[in-house]
Amino acid sequence: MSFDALLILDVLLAALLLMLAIAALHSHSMHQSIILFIVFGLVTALAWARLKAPDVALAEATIGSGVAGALLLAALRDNRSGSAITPSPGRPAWQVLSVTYLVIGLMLTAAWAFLDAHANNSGPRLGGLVQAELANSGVGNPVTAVLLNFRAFDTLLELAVLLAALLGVLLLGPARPAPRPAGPVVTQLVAWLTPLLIVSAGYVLWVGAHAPGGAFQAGALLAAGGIIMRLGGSRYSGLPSGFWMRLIAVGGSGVFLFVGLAAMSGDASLLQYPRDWAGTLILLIEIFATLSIAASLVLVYLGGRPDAWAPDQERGHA
Amino acid sequence: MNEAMALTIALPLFGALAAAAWPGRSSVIGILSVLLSGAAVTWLFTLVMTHGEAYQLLGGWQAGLAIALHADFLAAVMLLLTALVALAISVYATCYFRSPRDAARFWPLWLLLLAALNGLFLSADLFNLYVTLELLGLSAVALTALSGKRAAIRAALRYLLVGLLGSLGYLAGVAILYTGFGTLDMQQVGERIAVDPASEIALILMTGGLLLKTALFPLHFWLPAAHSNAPAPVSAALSALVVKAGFYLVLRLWTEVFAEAISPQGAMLIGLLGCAAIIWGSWQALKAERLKLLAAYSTVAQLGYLFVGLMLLFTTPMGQDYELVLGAIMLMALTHGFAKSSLFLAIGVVQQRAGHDRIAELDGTSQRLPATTFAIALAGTALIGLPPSGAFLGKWHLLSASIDAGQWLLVLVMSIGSLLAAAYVFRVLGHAFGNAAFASRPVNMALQEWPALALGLVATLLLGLGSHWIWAFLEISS
Amino acid sequence: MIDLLSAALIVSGLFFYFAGTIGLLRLPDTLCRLHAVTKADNLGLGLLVFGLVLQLSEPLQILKVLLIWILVLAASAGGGQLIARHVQRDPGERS
Amino acid sequence: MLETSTLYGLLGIVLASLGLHAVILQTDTLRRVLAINILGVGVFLVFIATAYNGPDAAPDPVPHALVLTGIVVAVAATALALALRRRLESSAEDGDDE
Repeated sequence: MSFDALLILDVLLAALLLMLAIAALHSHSMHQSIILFIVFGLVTALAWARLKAPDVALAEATIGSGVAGALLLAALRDNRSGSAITPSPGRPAWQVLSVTYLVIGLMLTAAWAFLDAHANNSGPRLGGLVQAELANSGVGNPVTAVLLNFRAFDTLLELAVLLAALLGVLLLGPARPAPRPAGPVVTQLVAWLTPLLIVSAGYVLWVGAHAPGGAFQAGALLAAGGIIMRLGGSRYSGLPSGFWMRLIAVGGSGVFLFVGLAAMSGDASLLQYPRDWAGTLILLIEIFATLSIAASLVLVYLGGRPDAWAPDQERGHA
Repeated sequence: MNEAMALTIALPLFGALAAAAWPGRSSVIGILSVLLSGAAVTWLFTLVMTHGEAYQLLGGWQAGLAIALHADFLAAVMLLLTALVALAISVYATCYFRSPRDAARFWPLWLLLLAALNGLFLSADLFNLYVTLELLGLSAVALTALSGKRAAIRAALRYLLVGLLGSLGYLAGVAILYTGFGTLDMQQVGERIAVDPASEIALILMTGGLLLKTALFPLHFWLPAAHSNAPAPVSAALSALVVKAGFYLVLRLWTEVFAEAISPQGAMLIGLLGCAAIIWGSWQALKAERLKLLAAYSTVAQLGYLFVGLMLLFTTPMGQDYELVLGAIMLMALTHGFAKSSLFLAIGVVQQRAGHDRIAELDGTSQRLPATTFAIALAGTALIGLPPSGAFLGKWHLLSASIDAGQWLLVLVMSIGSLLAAAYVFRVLGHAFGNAAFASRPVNMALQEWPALALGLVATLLLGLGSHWIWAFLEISS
Repeated sequence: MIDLLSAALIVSGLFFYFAGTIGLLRLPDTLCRLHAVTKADNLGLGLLVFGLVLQLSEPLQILKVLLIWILVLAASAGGGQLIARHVQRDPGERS
Repeated sequence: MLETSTLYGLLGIVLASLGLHAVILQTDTLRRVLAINILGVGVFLVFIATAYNGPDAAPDPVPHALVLTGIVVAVAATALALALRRRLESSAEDGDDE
């Protein structure tokens, strides 16, 4: 395949993404907007794959488009069952105009700066360092090496971000009521897909050490299993209750932090794994992170505290 | 030394996880974690004071590849402020959130917020700072919504969207910087910054995003609702610490990363916005009918002083004057941190006792809640900048630096701001000391009253009388 | 020879996709569109998959492609059924 | 000369601008959340475009890892925003306005 043929594909993808973004942002029906956003996410995953970022493509398809799309669709249902949709008042013309000019100005400046920076600097950047140290990281996939070793501190804090969001969602009230039971075809499909998703999550987790994949993609796949079970009419999406649920939710960052602190002996810093153990420790952290991510994503999809849980707490507020 | 840095972040994080896993024990776990991480901060602080800056590459990888932690004097001071204010807020919170349900909701998020703050003060990596910003933002939003009241939820939602916009602006700047310079390490980026398009647009995007989070006028529109509708301990943390974190990052980026790329016009612009913030915030505080709203607008105004200081920093030549201004900024930030948390905690006591916080109906508070009223008076003294508060010295140095630089507008604005502050503080005190029947019965609330009092005392007496060490240390370290 | 056969299968698969898409755009109501899309796309996908299988040599890769085929079939059957049920419940959304 | 990474980098900037424009001007919460997500994708595109080193060389894995982190943070924030919105909608029914 010649270089030019691929560039045509690039231009087409870019145009498609632009159209989808504009349509998603300005479509008249919110439902349509969300569907377009999900499509936008999937096409973005294609763009990631085209830019040789398969890890990101997997994450975008499962999390950025899949889980986020499911969240948005569920939120739209709140709208229908709840209060009437308030017709959104338009902004005065001067605001629209000034914001538009401002944003266009910012966009052109940023584009100019990007072109300038891009033209003047094209080297391996940090990629060279990663390649040089990859053999010492314990894993063969450079992205996993960055996520769980070189920049593991980012990932630890990121799990904390997910936990903060989960705690926030839980304190906001009980979960949505379970959907009405689905028909036989869907129920069968769910019964059939769920084990498959669990197996593929395990595969993606395992393969992440040396090929695209890892804890986040695996966690999202597991979460997809939970979300599908919920759509099939399952009340708790297969999650355990009470103490075990809480333990799974904090387990990812807990094990991560514990390993990071335990590594800190002698001259070693936080998260400085012993070299021989790095691969094993990373796998251990990833297993717990996968479970935490999956549980957190399913819980935020349920939209709050599932009602039968946590009997020590009062139900509802208002 | 390096253990101390790691522990200041790891301890509150560990506490948060434990408190989330055992909600029934969350108060005990919470207090314990705050004490332990306070001890780690104190340890780190003494180490920085005796041995100088601490620097560590996490994971033992080389610079650039690893995330670096860096504790200099400024970071150590901010950590200490956070630890002390957090301790007072935590003691207060054990009484404020009495029901186990509320406590179980408060503590894990509060500890996550502390971990994010400590991480933000220590991190020397541009992307890692983004993650700490998001952790800070999301936990702060969740805490704002804690009461579940409609106004609080609405404020929290807006706070979240604004915060996300701010952090994505910051992240866009980081993306441009990585395109241009190929690294995320603050020190390495700082060495490569030049007057070129990438540096300039990154400066605009990152500063703009952070100003949105720091609520500098006219980007403050979200702050009064969020700060005034959160539960009292959360308001105290938001006003005293969370907005400071945004300012801290701006200060850090401007002095350490973008110093080469900042034009005098840019510094002027920030200074003018600071002036507008002082006038507008003070005026709105004067007009406010509720105490919490007054305190929130006062935060808008006080942030203005910090940015006026930032402008002076970039118009004063390096040397002793530079350190005077830097010390003044730090002192203003510290004083405001202690005073505003004291004020919000005290308002919380008044609100719980009286059932409202309408200023016009506060008469008689001083008889029922003498300690709390005294705390409000102390905090007010510091907000106005009367001697012997720390803000007095801070403002004094800012004023003399403005006079030296011939910036008469700043002198005028700061004087007007102080007068307005005096007006809004005395308006509150006038009512509080007024004689009238106070509807509620006197209750011994020592554990809830003394944190505010202690913070107020630190703001007025300790920082005012003992602040010379800041300059002494800045001179030694330069 | 194999290349030719595989190309023929892929091209005819693409034709069915094209037909399905036209049906989606042109047919008057939801059920008809659903009919066009699911039927034509399933056939198109099958042809595409067999065309690709002819190009592959490793058994594991062949297995993966076949797995994709089965999964897409199951998903489109489930999805199509869901949409149809939805239309049955809310006849207002027929068009 | 137009090349792949420049194209996607510029596309990222345009998408981010579209998102920024919509998040400021739209009034519906759901649409604002959507706009924030598109703004995020735009920023991520700049990172990934920078990481691309041409069709033959391996890309820089560091921005890939950063974007993975960013995607998870974005979905966490989206979830919190939607939960807040749901609470706001349900309390509108009860009419417990202060």
